[in-house]
This record gives sequence, C-alpha cells and structure tokens, in this order.
Amino acid sequence: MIIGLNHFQVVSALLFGLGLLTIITRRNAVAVLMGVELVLNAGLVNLVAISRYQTGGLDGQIFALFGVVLAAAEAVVALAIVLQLFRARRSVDTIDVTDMRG
Amino acid sequence: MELQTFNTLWLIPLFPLLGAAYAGLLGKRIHRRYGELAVSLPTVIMPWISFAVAVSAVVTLAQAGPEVALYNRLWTWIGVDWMQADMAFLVDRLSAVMILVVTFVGSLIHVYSLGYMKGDPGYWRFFAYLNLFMFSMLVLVLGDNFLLMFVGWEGVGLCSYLLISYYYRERDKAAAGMKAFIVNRVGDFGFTLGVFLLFWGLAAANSPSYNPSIQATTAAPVVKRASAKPDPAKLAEHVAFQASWGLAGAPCRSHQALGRASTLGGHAQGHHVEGHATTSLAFRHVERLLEDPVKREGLLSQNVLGLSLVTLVGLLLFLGATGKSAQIPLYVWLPDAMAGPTPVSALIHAATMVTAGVYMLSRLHFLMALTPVAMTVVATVGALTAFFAATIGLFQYDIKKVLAYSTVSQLGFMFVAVGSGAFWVAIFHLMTHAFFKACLFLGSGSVIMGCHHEQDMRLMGGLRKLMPVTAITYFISSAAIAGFPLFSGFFSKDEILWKAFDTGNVILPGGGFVLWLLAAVAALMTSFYMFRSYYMTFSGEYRGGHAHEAHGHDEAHGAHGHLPRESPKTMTIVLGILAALALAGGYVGLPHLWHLPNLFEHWLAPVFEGSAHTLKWAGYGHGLEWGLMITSILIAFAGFFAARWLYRDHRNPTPQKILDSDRRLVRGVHRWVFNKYYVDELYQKTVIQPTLVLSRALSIFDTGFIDAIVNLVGLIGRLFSMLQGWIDRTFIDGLVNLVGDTVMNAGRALRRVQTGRLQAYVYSLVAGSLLMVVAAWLMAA
Amino acid sequence: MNYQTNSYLLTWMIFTPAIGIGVILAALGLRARLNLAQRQIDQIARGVGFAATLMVGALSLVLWSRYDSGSSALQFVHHFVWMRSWNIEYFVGIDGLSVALVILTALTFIIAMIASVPWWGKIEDGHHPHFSKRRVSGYIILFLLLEMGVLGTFCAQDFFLFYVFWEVMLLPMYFLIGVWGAPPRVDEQGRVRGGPYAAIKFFLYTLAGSVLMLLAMIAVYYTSGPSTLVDGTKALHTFSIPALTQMAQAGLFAHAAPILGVDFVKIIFVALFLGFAVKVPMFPFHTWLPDAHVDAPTPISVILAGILLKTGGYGILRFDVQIFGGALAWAAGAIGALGVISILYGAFVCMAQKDLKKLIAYSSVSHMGFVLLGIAALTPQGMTGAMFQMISHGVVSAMLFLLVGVIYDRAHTRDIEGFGGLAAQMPEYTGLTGLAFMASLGLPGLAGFVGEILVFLGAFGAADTAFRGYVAVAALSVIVTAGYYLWTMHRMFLGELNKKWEGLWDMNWRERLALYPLAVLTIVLGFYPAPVFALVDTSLHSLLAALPRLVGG
Amino acid sequence: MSDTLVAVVFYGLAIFTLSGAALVAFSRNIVHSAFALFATFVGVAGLYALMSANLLAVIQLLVYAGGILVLILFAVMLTSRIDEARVSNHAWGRQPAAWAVGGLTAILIYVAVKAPLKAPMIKGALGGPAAFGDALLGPYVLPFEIISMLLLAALIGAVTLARGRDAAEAAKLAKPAEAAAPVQAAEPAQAAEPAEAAEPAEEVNA
Repeated sequence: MIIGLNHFQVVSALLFGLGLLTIITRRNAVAVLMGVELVLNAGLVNLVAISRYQTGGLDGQIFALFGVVLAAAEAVVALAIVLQLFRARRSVDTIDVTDMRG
Repeated sequence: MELQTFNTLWLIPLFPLLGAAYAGLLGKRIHRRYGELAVSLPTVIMPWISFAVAVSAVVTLAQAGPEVALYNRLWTWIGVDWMQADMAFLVDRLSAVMILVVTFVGSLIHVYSLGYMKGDPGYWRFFAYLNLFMFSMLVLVLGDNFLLMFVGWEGVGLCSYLLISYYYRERDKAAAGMKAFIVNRVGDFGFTLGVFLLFWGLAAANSPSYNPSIQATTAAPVVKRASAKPDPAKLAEHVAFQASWGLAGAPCRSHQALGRASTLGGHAQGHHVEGHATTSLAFRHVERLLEDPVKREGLLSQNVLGLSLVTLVGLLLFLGATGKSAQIPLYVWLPDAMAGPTPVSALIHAATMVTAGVYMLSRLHFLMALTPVAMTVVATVGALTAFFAATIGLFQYDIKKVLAYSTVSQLGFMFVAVGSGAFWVAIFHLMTHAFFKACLFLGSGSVIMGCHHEQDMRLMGGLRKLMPVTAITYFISSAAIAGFPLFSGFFSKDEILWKAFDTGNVILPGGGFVLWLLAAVAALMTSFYMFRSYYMTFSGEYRGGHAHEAHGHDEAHGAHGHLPRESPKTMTIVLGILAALALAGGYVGLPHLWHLPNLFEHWLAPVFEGSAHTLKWAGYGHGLEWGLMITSILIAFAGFFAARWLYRDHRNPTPQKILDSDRRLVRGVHRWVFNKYYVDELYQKTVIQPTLVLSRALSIFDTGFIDAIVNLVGLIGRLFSMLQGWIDRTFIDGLVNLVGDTVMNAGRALRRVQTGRLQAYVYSLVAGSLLMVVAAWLMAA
Repeated sequence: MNYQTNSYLLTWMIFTPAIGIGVILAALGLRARLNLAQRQIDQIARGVGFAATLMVGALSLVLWSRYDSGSSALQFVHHFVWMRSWNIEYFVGIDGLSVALVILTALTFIIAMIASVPWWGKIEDGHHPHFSKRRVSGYIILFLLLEMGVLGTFCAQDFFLFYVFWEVMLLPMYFLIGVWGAPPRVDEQGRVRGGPYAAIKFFLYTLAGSVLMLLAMIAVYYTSGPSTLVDGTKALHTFSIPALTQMAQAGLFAHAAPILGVDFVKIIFVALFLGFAVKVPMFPFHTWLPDAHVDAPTPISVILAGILLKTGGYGILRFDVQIFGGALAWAAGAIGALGVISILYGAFVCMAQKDLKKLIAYSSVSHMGFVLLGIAALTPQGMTGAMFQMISHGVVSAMLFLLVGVIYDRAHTRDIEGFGGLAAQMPEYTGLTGLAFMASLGLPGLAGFVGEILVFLGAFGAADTAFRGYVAVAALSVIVTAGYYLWTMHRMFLGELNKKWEGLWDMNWRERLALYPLAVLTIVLGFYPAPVFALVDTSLHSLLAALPRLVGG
Repeated sequence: MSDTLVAVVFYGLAIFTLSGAALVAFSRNIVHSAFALFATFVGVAGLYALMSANLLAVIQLLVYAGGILVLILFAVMLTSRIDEARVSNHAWGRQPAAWAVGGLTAILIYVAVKAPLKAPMIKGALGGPAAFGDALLGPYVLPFEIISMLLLAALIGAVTLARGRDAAEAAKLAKPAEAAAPVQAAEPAQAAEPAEAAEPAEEVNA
C-alpha cells in the first residue's frame, strides 16, 4: 500500500484533535500550552506533507521552520506569563483565571 | 457782546479739581503716612490759585471795556447735528463777580476748615469734597451754556449731598443729605424741562428767517412725518423748523471748524463766529436771538397748554431755582442740611451754592424780563419765603437752624429783587450775603467747637468774654444782615426793598407794595432773631457744661478746661476778614440817593443792558425813597432793641412766659411755627409715602400680574407638554422601551457567556467551527 | 452701494473666540494623552479665554483706528456666497450703527473675563464652589461662543446670517445662567426660582421673540425683489440687508401686498419690533430680565446688561428703522409711550426692591426705555441719544453688576436692608458704587447724562407734540431714579456699621482691574463723548435722511 | 525504500506519535504529560524524516524536544508541587469536549480521506541544507528577518515578563486582581483575613 497525502493528513487531524482536547479539558495552564504545541505540530505536519506531495518545493518546509520558530517564541512568552500568573496567584488553574468575565 | 479769548479760564475750575483728585484718590494713604497737613495744604492752596487766576481774568475783563466777555472754548461737548453744547467757559461781568466771590470766600473757608476739621478721621474726604465743590461751583458759574451750567448745577448738588452726609455714621445726617439731593432733583426736573422747552421754542421762533435754499438738503427727518399726515401747512412748518436750526450736516460741521478757529485765533475770529452760531444752548446766543424783535415775537406768540411758552419756561426754570436756592416749596432740605460740618454750611448752604438759583435767573434776565407772570411768581414766592422762613427762624434754638432759616429768608430777598427786575441788586445782595452769612456760620462753627459740639443756644451764653473775636465778628455780621446803616447788608437790603416797592414788573394787585410789606416785615424779624441768637449765645453767663459740673468738683483745674475757648488763629483770622467785608463790602453799591457812585450797578449794567428796556418801574420820587430808607433803618433798630430787651443776659422772663403760656392759641401757633408749619410732614404724607406705595404696588403688579401671566403661559405650556409627555411615555416611549429592554435583557443573558474562562472560549470556537461546517454542508446539500 | 474696504478684520474678530474654543477642546481631548490635571486644564481654559478676548479687544482697537467716521457706507466688508440655493451670503460689515457697539462688546467681554476668574481673592463659599471654579473649561467655551454670537450679530449684513448669530447668542446664555447661575431655591411664596428657572424663562422669552423674527424674515425674503449675489449670479430673492434697504427705499415693501389686511410694512415692523423689544427689554416684556440677572453669575450679568440688551436696540435701528422705517411714523407714538412707561415703571419698581441685583436689573429696564424713546422721537438728537445711551448704559450697568458681584462674593447676600454702614468698612467700594450710582442716575459730567439729556432733548423736539408730554412725564424719572439710588446708598453704606459685616474686606486687585477702566470710561465719556458721536453721527444722519424714502410716496 | 517499508515505518511513527499525544491529553499527571509530549515531538520528527525533510526533522528535535519541552518541564516543575503531582493535571468537562472535538476531528478526517489529493509522493530529494539556506537568504529573506525580529521581541518580552518586579510592586499588581475576584483569593497569606479584603473591594466596585 502506498502512503499518500491523506494518511499524513489523518494523522495530522488526529493530532490536532488531541491537542484541542488537551486545550479544552486541561485545567493546568502548562498543560494547555502543551495542547497548543500539539495543535501547532499538527499544522506543521500538514504543511510539510502538502509541500511534499503537491508542490515538491521547499516552501512548506520553510513555513514549517517559521512555524517552529513561532512556536518557540510563543512558548517562551506564554510560559513567562504562566510563571507570572503563578507568582501572583500561587496557582495556574485556568478555572481561577476569570478576569475577562463579562 | 464781544468775545475775547482768554485761554487760561479753564484753569480756574481745574485747580480745585486737581485738589479733589489728589485728596480723594491719594488722601487716605497720605493722611496715614504724612499727616493731616500733607492732605490739606495742597487742597487749601488750590482754591487760592484759582482765585489768583480769577483775579487776573477779572482785571483783564475790566481793562477790556464794558461790552467784552472773556471766552475759552475747550472742545465740543455734545454736538449732534444742529444742536451744540461746548465745553466752553465765559466770563462776563456777572460771572466775574461770582467767581471772585466763590473763589475768595471758598478759599477763606478752606483755611478755616484747617482748624475746624482738625483731628477728624475723614479729613481727606472732607477736603476732597470741598475741592470738588469748588470745581462744580466754578463750572456752574463759568459755563457758557445751559448744559455746562447744569454740570456744575448737579455737581454742587452732589457735593452738597456728600458733605451733608459727611458724618454718615449717623443715620439722620445721612438722610439729610439724601433729602437735599432728591429735593434738588425735583428742581432739576423743572430746570431741564425749562431748557428743553426754551430750546425748541427758540427753534420755532427762529423759523421765519430760514433760508429756503438749504431747505432741500436739511429738511429730511421730519418731512416723513409730515407726509404721513399730509397737511401742507404742517409740512411747511416742519421744513422751516428744521431748516432754521438745521444748518445740519455740512453747515454744522463748518460751524464747528470755525469755533475751533476762534479758540486758536483770538478776538476777530471769535466775533466772527457769533454771526453763525445761532444754534447752540449758549446763553449769549439765546440772548442775541431774542434781541431780534421778530424772533422775540415769534417766541412770545407761542403757547403751551394755554400758557405762554416763555412764562412756562420762566416758571420751570424758577422751579429749578427753588430747588437749589431753597425757596417755597422746596426749601425743606436746607435746614436739614445743617447736619454737615459747619464750614460746609457756610460755604455751600449760605455763600455759594444756594445762590446758584439767583445767579441762574439773573443770567437769564433777558428771558425773565419777557414774562411778567413768571417775574411776579418769582417775586411773590421770594417774598413769601423771606417772610415764612423768618417766622420759623424766630423760634429756633439750634444756632445753625437759626442761620439756616435766615439764609432761606435772605435768598427770598434776592428773589424778590430778581422778580422785581432789579437783577444787579440781587447779585449785590448775593455778594454781601456771602460775606456776612459766611461770617455768621463760621462764627457759629467757632462757637460750636468751643462748646464741644453743642448747638443749642439755651446751653450757651456768656461767650463774649470767652471768645471775644468770635463775638465781635458775629455782632458785626448780625448788624450787617439786620441792615444797620453803613453795614453792607444795609445797602443791599435797602435797595431790594426800594426796588420791590418801585417795581412795575409784577402784576400783583397793589403792585410792589405787597412785596415791600412782606419783605419789610421779614427784615424786622431778621433783625430780631439774629440779635436774639447773638444775645442768647454771647451775653450773660455760660449755661452749658454739664461736663463742667460733673467733673468740676473732682478736678480743680479740669473745670477750666471745659469752658469754651477761643478758636485757633486760622479760624479767627478768617472770621476777621469776613467781618471786615461784611462791614465794608456794601460800599461798592452806594445808593443813588446819596449821589455817590454806585460802582456795582455800573459794573453790571452792560450785562443787564439787554433787559433794561423791557423792564418797567413805577418811578416813585426821591422823597419816598428817603422815607423807605429811614423805615428800613428803623426796622433794623426795632428788631435789635426788641431782641436786646428780651434776651440780653438771659434776664427777661417774657420769652419763657410766652413759652409756658397755657393759652391754646399761643401754644398752637408756637408749635405750628416751631415745627416749620409741618411742611416736612405734609410732604411725607402727600409725596413720599404715595411714591413708596406706588412703587410697592407696581412691584407687586410686576411679579403678581405681568410675571404671573408669563408664568401662567408657561404653566399652560407645561400642562400641555405633560399631556404630550404622558402620551409619549405610555405609547411611543413604551415601544422604544420595549426594544431597549429586549436588548438589555439579551445582553444580560449573553453576559453570562462571557465567563472569562479560557477553555470556554476555545470550546465555543470548536463548537462554532463545527456548526459552520454543518451549516456549509447543509447549504451545499 | 459702494463698499469701501474689503477686509478679513471682522471675520477674524468674530471667529477668534471660535479658535479659542478649538484650543480648549483640543486641550480637553488630549487631556489623557498629555496627562493634564484638572487644575491645569482650568488654567489653560482661562488663559485661552483671556487670550481670545484680549485678541478681540486688540482687533477692535485696530477697527476703531481704521474706521472712517466720515462715511456712512459699510466698511470692513467680507462677503461671499454661503448657501447658494437660498441665496444666503456670508456678509459682514459695519457702519456707524454697529461700530461703537462692536468696540463696546470687545471691551465688556474683556472685563467680564477678568471678573470670571477667581484669582487674587478670597471668594470661597465653603459649601458651594464659586461659579468660577465649576467646570471651568465648559464655562469658557460657552463664554467665547457667546462673544462670537454677539460680535456676529452686530456685524452681520445678511438677514439670515444675523438670525444665525442671534440664535448662537441665545444658547450659551441659557447654559451660563442655568448651570453656573444660582442653584435652585424656593422663594417666600413657595415658587421654585434660581438659575435653571431663570435660564428657561430667558430662553423661552427670547425664543418667542426670535420666532416672530424668523417668520418676518421668511416673509421679507419672499417679498424681496431680484438681486445679484456677490459673485455675480442673479438671485430671485435676497437676504442681504443693504439690498433690502435699497429695495425698501425704492418702495418695494411699502407697496407690497398686505398680510391679513394689514400693511406688509406694518406687520413686519411689529413682528421684528416685538422680537427686539423682548431683548431690550421693553415693558411689558421685561420680566425675564430681573430673574435672569438675579440668578446669573456676575460676569454673565455684566454681559447681559452691557451687551445683550443692546442687541435689541441695535436690531430696532438696523431693521425697524433702516428697512421698515416706513411704518415708523405709524408706530412712533406707541413706541415712545412704551419707552416712557418702561422708564417710569422701571424706576418705580426699583424703589421697592430689596435685592440689590434685582434693583439694578429693573434700573436697566428703566434706562433702556430711553433708547426706545430716543429712537421713536425721530430726531437726530433722539437717535444719537439712544445710541449713546446704549453705550453709556453698557459701561455703567457693567460696572453696577460687577459691584454687586463684589459684595455678593463677600457677604453671600444681596439684601439691601441687611447691610448698613459699609462705607466705614469698605471705603473704596463705596466710592466706586457711588460713582456708578451717580452715573446711572444721570449726573451731568458722567456718561449716563449725555445719553439721557440727548434723548430728552430730541424727544422734546419730535414733530409729534405728544412727545413733549412724554418727556415731561419721563423726566419725572430723574427724581425717582435719584430717590432709589440714594436710598440704596443710604441703606447699604451709611449709618452705623452692621456688626455682621466687620469681616468684609475692601476691593482686591482683580476687581480693581475690572472696575477702574469702566470708572475712568464713565467719567471720560461724560466730559468728552465726542469719540462716540464721531463714530455714530454720520450713519445716523443718513439713516434719518433716508426715512422719507422708505414711506414710498 | 520500498512502499511497504515506508508504510510500516509510517504506521509505526503514527501510532507512536498519536499515543504520545493521547497520553498528553488524558494523563492525570502533568509530568507524565510532559514526557508524552516529548514522545510526540520525536514522532513528528520521524514523520518529517519520512517525508525527506531531514533538516526540519533535526530542527524539530533540537528546538521542540530540546528547547521547548525543557522549558515546559521547567514550568511544570516551577508551578506544581511535586507532592501533589498525581492530581496536578485536572481535567474539566471532558465528555462534551470529547464530543465536540471528536466531531470536528471526524469531519477533518472525512475531508482528508475524501479530498482528491492522492498523488504519490514526489520522487527525489528536495535539496539539502544548502538549498534550504539559499531559499532562506534568497526569496524568503524578508519573512526570515521578520521572524528573527519576532523572536527577539519575544525574547525581550519574556525576559521582561519573567524578570519579576519588586515584591511591593508585585503585591500591588496582585491587589486589583484580587479585587476583581476576592472570593477566589487562593493565596494563604491573604486568606487569613478574607472578609476585610473583600469589603474595600466592594466599595471600589460600587
């Protein structure tokens, strides 16, 4: 059997789904961050796969590279925020953080 | 009349004005820092400078010949179209007398005040007012037209108000000032109306001489009215009326230009101006106009409300004079005016301001001479005032009140002279009166100061020994006012009596005799009450000094300190000078009878020349004149001896007996006269109270009726809009509110969605994506 | 009609306050950005207010120096088409009728501005902050808007533009009285009075007048003949006042079709007159005045009495005399009579007042009656007198209201009976009040006299001899006026000092700065009124000369 | 590499990756989750390598597994108490979330399967690191520079955020947050007097 693009996409989709589930259900802010990383990875896999199967160039990889960099930046900032949050509240439980409540 | 430019005339009123500004604006601070003299010396010197300038002006005038007047035009004050009033000063022989009297007596009284006001907390204020008064009085005298005279006229009224209310902490004294001002305003009402009437009457009288060529250019404003009521005669009248005084527009401007040239250019041009300037409120222009028989007839033929216009003008102007000069019916303010400091009483309420009415009518002699009715009224009112004021004066105990009523009475004499047509005599008496009455007042001031501000003569007595200078000067002045032979008052008063008897200008039944009789009786009473006051004050033993008795036993030398003492030098010297003038001032106007030159009449003759030919005299012989003169001498002595008999040394019990009499008639008369015939109360009841009631009624009308209507309209509007509002609220607003409430409730519900929880948002994101996909799928299907 | 000059001077004058408003608004907008404190904003607003009013003052001096008093034509004209579809032009220019009032306006607003600041004085109330510390920027903005409206009203030469400025004038006044005036209170009779009440009363009264004016304006517009706009386009109707004047002089309005059976000229005359008479104010339309004055803050009273009342008199001269003078002959008797009633009625009502400010308000009614009488007399003296009376009343009443403000800031009461003996405590204040009273009662040598005497003299010479009677009756007011002023003087300043007022202090420098210029002006105008005459004479003369042509015979 | 081998490798990698991800999603212990995340990253790197994106695979390992994950572990260690580690990873409303996410994933999978993208993998190498470098400094130089700027900004931002203020300032920062939600004041130091802390907070709100 030939592994086609849709195989990769199914994996990507599942990865995305699991990441989303992590984001939604986890109460720990760090865990939520992990979910975000999963979702990002799912996207990157998709990018690379499409460029591999459809266009054949380096574009997808380069975008993926940018995505990785973005993820790194995001992780750094987000973790800094989480740390500040923890410092302020002694907790990283997302249920407690309801400052944006209407 | 020829005008000679004299460019320093304006300095005469200027100096006192400077003094007033100095003391008024800086005086308080200077007083505090540098003491009294720093305030008073400049202000005392100012009138003297004015006097010096006035002397120089009068000397120039005297050298210039009889028909010349000095003229100094500063600027056009009110110049609107053909009406023009200049800021211009004029000195003719009449105003020359006035400025000399005013500046000289005024300056003396300033000097006197140095001593009298010493230690007064309002020192600066007093001198500021006094200087301001000098300024106003000089403007009054020097003003060359009605309006400028009115500036001075009201200015002296204001200063009089300020000075009467000088001791403003005492309500009564403040009220006296207010009374003076308001009563004077009644007179001003007459004065202004008289001026208006005269102005437009002259305009109409002047009309037949109009130049038709300028009709087209100047007749504009009133033509319109004429065409509104198409009446050819009226139209013509209006056109004429406009044109004559209506050298309007360009001609008026050229006149101004010429006027300006005259101030720069001197005599010849000044004379040239006379030809053009027929359109102002200047006295000399009016006089010139009336010299033309045609125009005079034009004025005399006019009637207003059934009265001759000239008569009405004369009466209205006389109303003004009665206000300022305290004649019936407006004399009531003058006795109250004694609330002011005594130098003020001397200067304003005896020597100068109150004579303004006499001056004004004399100034308008050419007009007064045209109207026998007004002359009669003037003379009669003058005589009655002289008589009634004298009767009140008989019973007064306040030394200043005696002098006040005597002033009213003497002013009455002057009006008798004016009404009789003897204008120069009025001015003559004005002058001598200024000397002796100022002296009397200042003497009384000296007495009052000596007696520690006691004014009741019953608490004086015996002052002759304690205050010899005051006593002597007071006696001389009393002799002068009573008309002792060879004293100044004798010449002037005798002349008045004679002229009143001799006059042909009044239309009373019995002619001048009635006037003479009233005036003679008044003279008798004058002599009596003046010496009464002299003897009550200066003879016998000192009766004052409760203080003396109260403290005398404790302190041996203290008693002496409480006895009256002679006043300081500044005051006694002034008294001396004035007494000398009271003694000798009359020699400038010796009677014809004695075949001696009458300098005063001669001096004033050119001024009153214009009216001389319209005045009529009965022409009684010398024998009668001798007889009257002797009568008046007898009268003077009769009064003197009666007073001496009754009041000398306070020994004669008769006055007290009369006062204690039980007879109703005596008591009634006494109370009636003592209370000034209840005139004040009469005015209170008939004028002041109705005015107040009216004002209150109108005020209530204003808020209760007019404003109520406004508010009612507002209320109706509000009721209507309330109805509207109800409809609005219930129906229209209901709908709007429904929408609003829905939105609000929805918002409130949706608010819960915004939980602030991170995952909830992601959750809804996911759900939303799902929904969108489902929706897209359904739509695609 | 030849317009002598073309300049932007008037436009600059009118809109300089608008620039000031813009600056204040900008400051408010950038407040958060620039991190400005409330006090800083207040100071900026005051500074801008001063700068704007002083600028207008300086421009008015330029105007005065360049004004050609020998010409009765419009000067400093600025003219362009504004709303073409209605033939409305932006048209400003001044002649002798308005120039003196424009200068007076500039002066009065400077004085009022000085009176609007709380500097250099102990004026705190304790309970309520002094009006000059409340919402300062809003106050200054409205103040400047008011100045703009007034200047525009005097300068506008287009009827519509005039109307716009007339209304612009109204609105700020409403807020200035209502918001910064006295707080609402209940009086003895249980009626609610105070700033808001007075403001509404003022607003509705004047608005009723302007509605009549609006109707008249529309009627005039549709009656007017064809004319040419400034850019050369033909227009069927016009709002331009000079053009309307020319048409009136050609007899257009005199021969226009009657409305409801009444002559066109007469009905328009009456409508306009009523609109202006409310502003003057004339008996019986005067009752807004006392309320408005009593409850307005001091500077607003100053402006109200000093300037706003004059817009009424000016409007009568500009419209009722200049354009619809055809009906003047018909109405003069009535106007004169109403003037006399105003004079006497005001004077008598004054006598009964216990509130100092109300007294002075009623005295305004009395003194503005002279303006009506003078205009109705139709003589040069009367007209000039009316004009001068407006100027002198502007100066004197401004002074009087400032003086009331001085005592009210200290004592927090204006009850005349409650004072007494203040002369000892506040000599300088007493002196100035005395001067103002004397000027107001028409003491010769002070400003009030000149106008009064000219009006009397002019009215006495009116062709209608009934005016002599009017004068005789009106002249009684000189007695009554003296009576109430002196009585007030007596009750407030003379006698023993009321112990209650021992803590009062005399004038401070801010008050001196506002009052002394007026005092000097009062005296100068009294002795040397020629500058004012020079400004107004030529125009008034040609105004009168044109009257017969307006009848259209 | 034969297709079968590729398939085998793919399935192996896919299972490894997805099971790691599942563990991340469902583990009750956050430390476990972190390590499972490591596994997922490694799996994804394998998938990259499978698609001959060798450089990217290396970068994935270096950056994600070596960098980000270490960061996350640090965060876990700093924010969790080790003794509570067993309950450190609460879950919240798992069931409805599972339904929603499941639905979404199902649709995605459906799309992936049904989409007409069945072309075989393009043959041949796609260029090594040299080509990568040329592309980055050639056509992609602008995004490259921008992303480097972004990284720098994130770096500075993170430093600024994490540096922490003075204690007082931190306390001040904490107060408004507490004022907004006084009931949830979890801090033990302040929990001692919650009533007093709540009262002024209500005033502020009013």
